[in-house]
Amino acid sequence: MTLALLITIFVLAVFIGFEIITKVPPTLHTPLMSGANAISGITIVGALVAVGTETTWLATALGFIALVMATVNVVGGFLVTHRMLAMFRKK
Amino acid sequence: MTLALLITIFVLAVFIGFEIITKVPPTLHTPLMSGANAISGITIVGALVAVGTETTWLATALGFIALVMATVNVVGGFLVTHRMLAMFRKK
Amino acid sequence: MTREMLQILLYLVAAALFIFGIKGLTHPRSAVRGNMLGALGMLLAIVVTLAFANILSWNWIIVGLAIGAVVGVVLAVKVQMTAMPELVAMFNGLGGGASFLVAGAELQREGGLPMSALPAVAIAGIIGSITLTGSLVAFVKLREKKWIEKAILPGHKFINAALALLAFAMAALFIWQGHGWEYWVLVLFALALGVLLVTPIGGADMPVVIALLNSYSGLAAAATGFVLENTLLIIAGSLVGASGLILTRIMCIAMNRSLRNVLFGVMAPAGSGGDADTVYAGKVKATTPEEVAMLFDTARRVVIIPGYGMAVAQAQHVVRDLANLLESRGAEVEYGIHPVAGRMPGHMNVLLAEADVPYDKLKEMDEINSTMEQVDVAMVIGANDVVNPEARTNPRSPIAGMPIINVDQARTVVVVKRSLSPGFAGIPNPLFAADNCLMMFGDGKKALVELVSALKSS
Amino acid sequence: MTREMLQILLYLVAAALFIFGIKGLTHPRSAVRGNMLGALGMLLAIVVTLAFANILSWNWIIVGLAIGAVVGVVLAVKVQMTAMPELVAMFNGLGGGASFLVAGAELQREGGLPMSALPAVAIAGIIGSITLTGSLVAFVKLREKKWIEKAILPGHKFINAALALLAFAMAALFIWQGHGWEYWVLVLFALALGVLLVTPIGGADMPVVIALLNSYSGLAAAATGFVLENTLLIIAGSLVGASGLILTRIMCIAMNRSLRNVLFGVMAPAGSGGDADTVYAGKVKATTPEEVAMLFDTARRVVIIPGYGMAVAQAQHVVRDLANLLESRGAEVEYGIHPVAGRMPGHMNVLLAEADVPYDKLKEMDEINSTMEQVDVAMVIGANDVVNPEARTNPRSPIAGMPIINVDQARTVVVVKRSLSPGFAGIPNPLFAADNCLMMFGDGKKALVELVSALKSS
Ligand SMILES: NC(=O)c1ccc[n+]([C@@H]2O[C@H](COP(=O)([O-])OP(=O)(O)OC[C@H]3O[C@@H](n4cnc5c(N)ncnc54)[C@H](OP(=O)(O)O)[C@@H]3O)[C@@H](O)[C@H]2O)c1
Ligand SMILES: NC(=O)c1ccc[n+]([C@@H]2O[C@H](COP(=O)([O-])OP(=O)(O)OC[C@H]3O[C@@H](n4cnc5c(N)ncnc54)[C@H](OP(=O)(O)O)[C@@H]3O)[C@@H](O)[C@H]2O)c1
Repeated sequence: MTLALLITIFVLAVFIGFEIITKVPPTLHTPLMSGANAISGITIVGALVAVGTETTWLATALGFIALVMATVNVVGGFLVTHRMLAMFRKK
Repeated sequence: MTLALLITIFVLAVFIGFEIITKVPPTLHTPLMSGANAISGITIVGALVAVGTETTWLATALGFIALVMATVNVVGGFLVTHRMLAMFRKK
Repeated sequence: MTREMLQILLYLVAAALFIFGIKGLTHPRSAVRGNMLGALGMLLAIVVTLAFANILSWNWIIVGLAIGAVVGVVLAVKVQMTAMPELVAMFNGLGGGASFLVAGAELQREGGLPMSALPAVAIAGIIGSITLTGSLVAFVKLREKKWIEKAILPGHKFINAALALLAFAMAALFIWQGHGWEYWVLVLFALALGVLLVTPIGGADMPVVIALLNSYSGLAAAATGFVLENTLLIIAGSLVGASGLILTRIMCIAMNRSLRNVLFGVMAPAGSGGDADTVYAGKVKATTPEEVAMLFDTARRVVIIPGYGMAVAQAQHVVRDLANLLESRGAEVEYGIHPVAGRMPGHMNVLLAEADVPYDKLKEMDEINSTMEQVDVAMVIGANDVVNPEARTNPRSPIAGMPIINVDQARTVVVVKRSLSPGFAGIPNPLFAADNCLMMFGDGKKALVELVSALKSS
Repeated sequence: MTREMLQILLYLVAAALFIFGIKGLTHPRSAVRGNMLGALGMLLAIVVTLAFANILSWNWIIVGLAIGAVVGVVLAVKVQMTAMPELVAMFNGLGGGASFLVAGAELQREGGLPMSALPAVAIAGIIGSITLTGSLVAFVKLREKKWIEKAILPGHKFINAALALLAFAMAALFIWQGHGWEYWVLVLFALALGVLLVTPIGGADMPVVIALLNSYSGLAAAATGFVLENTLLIIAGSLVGASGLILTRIMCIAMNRSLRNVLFGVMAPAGSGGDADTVYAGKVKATTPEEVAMLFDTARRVVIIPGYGMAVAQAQHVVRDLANLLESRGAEVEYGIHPVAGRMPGHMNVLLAEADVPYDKLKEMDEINSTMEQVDVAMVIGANDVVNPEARTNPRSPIAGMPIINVDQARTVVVVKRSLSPGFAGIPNPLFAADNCLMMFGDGKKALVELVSALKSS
């Protein structure tokens, strides 16, 4: 049951993803890509769990590398997007 | 867990519902309403289960009334929508 | 893959069909296909449900489906085009009714429901019941049964508030205790509430109310879905619930009404557009079919503006005859369709399509307005508010800001209606007193039949 | 309400923030707020996760978060505006890498994973790995490190197909057996595949590739979500996966490329636009900064069209100086921005904004084109394809149909570039041979500095 519900959630989210992107002016393509990229760093959540709760050293180590990578992705991603957008707004 | 997943599904579907309706030309308001109404007859699924699997007579009776009502809604709804749309298309 | 998993995934396919269906219905080109996709999704849902449930007895199922299908087909096929809005209202009510009955049936199930399901049962009960009776009242109002107007209770706002309070209290008790009787009392309260809420709302606002009730019936289905832990009911229900809300908003905007005012039956006080006597006094010029026929002798460009009165008089066929006649005499005839002429969106399009008026003769408001000054005769048939220049000129008018068809800018205007009584907005129309306006009083159909024979004999 | 339920509902709030965030990013007005909503959602996700998980040791978490945050901030703040696309590529690769590592970590968990989770692990492994190395190759290509071009293997298509086959076989074996070593071999294959797939793709197509890889990294996160049964990973991942796909499509359309051709590194054969020698022979007129300075003495309306060469030469500040100088001498100066000038969408806007060019001087293609005939001097700085009239005139050209800035319709055109070599599309540009066109050869920055001093001394 759970797996089927998760698949349902997946498909519905895909629909939303398709619907919310409509006409994007070309100047926003790069910031949009960059912002979405930061969101895809959500794996940070998985990495946190892996580092914090794993009991074998290998799993912890893998989780730790993943955590660093995902954090760079998230923090850097949102920040660089913000910088880009600030550029566009400057008058 | 299941309830929380169902709530997640509910919220995502609400998002989709909001997103898919954008600009609708006035002539399509009535058919859209009518078509959506037919879809809301999906309770027919619940009525079928109630009639087919309930073991008390009261539950079966309630289910039976619900089944008739929902079937009218579904069958009539899609058909009348089709008739309306056919009117608009006639050249 | 377990059976249950397969079922949920098949339900997901049906849900996707619903999504594509509703999406399709929002565009003229894809609307027919959208409706069919929705129907296909429903078929899939029914087949999957029957295939996966442990059906104990098929008899009642077959009988129920058969009765419902026959009634549905007959109603849908037999109905007059003009009666479609009320039919949709009725169907909608039935859907809402089915939801609270199914939730009730689950409650009677041997062994009962877990406590955690009770809130959903209560919600399905309240929303489903309000949808049922509210839609039926809307149905009666759209049929223009006047007796229902008399059913408005004095002080109905307080009664409604009290009833709503009682229903909520009952819902709380039921969620706490879980007895069946509490549910049915709750349902009774909600049924009464549905009647009382919709009765005071103006008949012309009914399309908005139906759109809103349609959204409710979706939410009721979603609540039932939580009771049954059925993903398809939840998805389809919330889809309809959300899209219905948006549609309600779009319709309000098109009619220049706020949802609040619709729901509380608020209309701007009738007098605020100017007093009928002062507006009309001594300035209205009545005319006869013969005079109008003479007018048409020289008219090269004619525009026909139909309104609610054409629907009431069922005059669409005569209108088409008139147009054909004029064209055969060399005039150019077009129709100016206001988006909210009549009592439902697209009302005029449906009627004129029924009378086989070619689709490309129906022009939208903006298109017609742009060339109105070159029109020789603007023929207004049973329309009133949608050609009221007050909307343009008087910012304090209840219809101020509503875009109208500017017939007052045509060379001559002929208005066909029975009297000087106002239209839906309840305000006088200075157009009728304008210099270039002639009133041809009479029932829409009768007056036009006379006009046609006058034209033929001239 | 159980803890688990509360967590899922809080995750749902974070998911809603992501949805609003991405939606916001698609409109200029709401973009900054959209990005902040996304960041807020991420913060909520992290806090909720830490609050609800049974964290055994905080040390590694704090160290990991700290390192990641510092590196992320430094990279994001220090990067040159022109280097942003490659930075995004790198971030994206890291996200994909994190996904396959988390899936791998789950696999090493004591007690192991249920068999039913293995397909998701395999998917996360493949997609995550391809995303990591593919993005890193894109990063290198965007930095214009030429050595990577040499890494294109002969017959790479067959090698890729073989590698993909091996990876899929390994995935099947892993799903069947569930051994850890199979997963890591699978990852190795996929890592290699990522390198080989992206290496042959033209550097100029990299923005599209990054958009696609961004979509992949979303899907990898969603797959990891299935491994962890984590709704937020699933929702956020599939949101990014789907919206990234759409964005990829939009970008392809804006560049008049098909995704297929991008992915398989297909470019129209360079010769098909006409042979460079015959196009240019004897018709190209070179000019000097002094001559151009004289030209500007009488020019009242000047339009500057920047292109990729301006980015390469980092000439944006000189361009601004030139524009200011011309304005101080009474000319009207505007910028004509082609949507795909440069190597990423919005490339020119970013550069010119960095040089403090006022935003309202940047005109879109259509706006500039409509008044091109009144332009005295059109100054093309390092642009080539986006001003190539072949797109309009030669239907067999590889850029046929791409809308261009019609500088050839200006009174005089001055083109600043180093040689007659072609731009991204690899085709000669008849503009350079046109009667009204003067070529000012040289590096963009150097040539403009000379022009500015020539203007000042005149
Ligand atoms: N389309 C929608 O979706 C919708 C929904 C809700 C509300 N509305 C509102 O309804 C109004 C529609 O405007 P409208 O101009 O079409 O209609 P209207 O303003 O309501 O006027 C209709 C006119 O038709 C005349 N009439 C009635 N029966 C007739 C008959 N048998 N023969 C000839 N005339 C007859 C009436 O005058 P007599 O009594 O003198 O004959 C009346 O003045 C707008 O205010 C709109 O906002 C529209
Ligand atoms: N914007 C995007 O998102 C994007 C993404 C992918 C692809 N593209 C494609 O890229 C192209 C963009 O067109 P474009 O006109 O901007 O560029 P282009 O057609 O690629 O031409 C750039 C020109 O700049 C010159 N250049 C290079 N370095 C220079 C320097 N240091 N100083 C002066 N000139 C220099 C080059 O000529 P020399 O070598 O003679 O100097 C070259 O011809 C389009 O074909 C577009 O489809 C765009």
